[in-house]
Amino acid sequence: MGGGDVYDAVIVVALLLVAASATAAVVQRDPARQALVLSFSGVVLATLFTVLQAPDVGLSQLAVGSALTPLLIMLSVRKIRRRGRSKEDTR
Amino acid sequence: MNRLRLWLLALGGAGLAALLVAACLDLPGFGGRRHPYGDRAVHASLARHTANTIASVNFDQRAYDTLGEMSILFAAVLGCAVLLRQARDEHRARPRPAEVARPVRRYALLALPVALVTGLYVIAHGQLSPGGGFQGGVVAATALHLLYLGADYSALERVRPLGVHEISDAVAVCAYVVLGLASVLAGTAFLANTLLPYGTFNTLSSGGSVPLLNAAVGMEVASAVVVLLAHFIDQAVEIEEEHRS
Amino acid sequence: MSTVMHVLPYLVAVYVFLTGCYGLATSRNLVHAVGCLAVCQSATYVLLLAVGYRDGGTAPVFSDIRPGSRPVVDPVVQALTLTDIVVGATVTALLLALVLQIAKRHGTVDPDELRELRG
Amino acid sequence: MNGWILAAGIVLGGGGAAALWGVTTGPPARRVIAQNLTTSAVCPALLLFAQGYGRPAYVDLALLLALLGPVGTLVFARLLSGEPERERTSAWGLTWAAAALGAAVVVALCVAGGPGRAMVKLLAIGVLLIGGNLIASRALAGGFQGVRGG
Repeated sequence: MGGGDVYDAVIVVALLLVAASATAAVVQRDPARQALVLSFSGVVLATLFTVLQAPDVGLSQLAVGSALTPLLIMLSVRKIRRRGRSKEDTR
Repeated sequence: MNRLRLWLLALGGAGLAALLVAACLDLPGFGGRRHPYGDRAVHASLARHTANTIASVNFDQRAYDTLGEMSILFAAVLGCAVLLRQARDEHRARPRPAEVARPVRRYALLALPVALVTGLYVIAHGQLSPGGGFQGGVVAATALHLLYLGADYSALERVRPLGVHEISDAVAVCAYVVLGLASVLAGTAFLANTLLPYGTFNTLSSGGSVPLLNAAVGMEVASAVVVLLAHFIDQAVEIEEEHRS
Repeated sequence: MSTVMHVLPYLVAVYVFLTGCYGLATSRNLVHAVGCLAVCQSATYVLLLAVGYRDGGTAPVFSDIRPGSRPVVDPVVQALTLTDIVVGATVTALLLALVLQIAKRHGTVDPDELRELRG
Repeated sequence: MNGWILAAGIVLGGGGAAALWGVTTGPPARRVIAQNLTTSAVCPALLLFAQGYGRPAYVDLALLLALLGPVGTLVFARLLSGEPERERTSAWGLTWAAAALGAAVVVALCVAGGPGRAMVKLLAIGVLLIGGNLIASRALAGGFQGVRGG
């Protein structure tokens, strides 16, 4: 089990990062900042998938979770914020 | 959040947590040796000369499920297009062109072709190395939006005609179904991978119909994501409401 | 160490799922709720892949290794997770489109205020 | 004891924890910088994993992250540029440290890997990573001054 415990140790590190980023994403109430944390969570999830020997899933999580989903959330936040502010100054 | 709802949430959560933890303790240990389905899937994939077993599972052994997933993607993009269309009481305001720093503009315009080629590479090598239609499609679509970052939205709209992407989205879904029907016409089952020769292992043309289905899914995901982002960016940047007096 | 390791990934998946549900239930902003739903979904990815892992196994992709030379992890689970991620992204997009519609029609994205509007 | 995976674990743990702390606390401008540093911390870790597991195919993950990381940061810089407060905290020291880390890892892997197609791919990833990291930091330090509509 010499080389084995390094594999497990790295899995534990990735799992703890995923749990911490998930907690941070939920605790963060502001959607714009939550999108940032979700982007970080996507990258850490992709690393966990690599450590669990699933590169295809890691690629998909990288492309979808860290680029597409935060972009959609940011665009929605911008639309809702712009709609709220559009009464005073037209942008 | 009144007290009652908080208490209900706490109670329900604790019960669910207890049940889930009890279930986890009964699961077979993490990293166990027994993976009956996995071994059979790898065996079937190697029999069909497909190097990437996940692509073989996705496009050969479970091709019918991938058809279902593609229709979910198509229906969701259709739903977004309907929901985010420009309503009667809205008008399109041309956004002021953005001033972007020179190095950022150069990086975006330089990284655009590289990301596009990477996306196509990930799609093309779907049945060999890690990657596939889904991942490559999303990367190619995201790459196209680098132009929005480098220049501004009007530049992106000129380069990316929305009609073409909607049509290519529909064509790709039909291509997938037609490929399935082709094997029915040839006398075997729908979406069965028995029509084309399997080619030599670990080459671009190996795996029978897997690369074709992979390319169809790649094209569909790329155009679906472009249409999706187009409607979201339109809402966020261009469409504004009339100011009700 | 190894006895904890047997169950840790499943417990992390349960923890992430419960955290996501908590965020979903107590959210005061629908866009934030959609983010919490994405967190819930990522818990299912972790659980699915943890079930398919094999100690010392490698990815069942034979573009750079000879088939059968090394033990491999379960590919079926990875295909399920792949489908899960793509469908999760489209569901998130559709929910965000619905949230934009709610913001346009009701002027608010706070679920509590929405409940009063119905009265 | 596989040294490469140990190094990857340390880079992932250290860089990830620092980036998580940076993303969750502080003013928005600094959070986007932390998100930018996530890319330049995790990409070398992925490269080390590819070497440690003996799977050159895993390098595609690092390639994709080196490409999409800066794009994500530019998107955040662009859409968050409407924030009211204007002070720009540009952490150039941190950016150069991350770029140095990336360069060190790529050089070490090139030496270990030896010449050939794999080394060309590694160098391409290194260029993309460091270039993207610097450009994103440049954008955060004031690349999108007057972005109102766009």
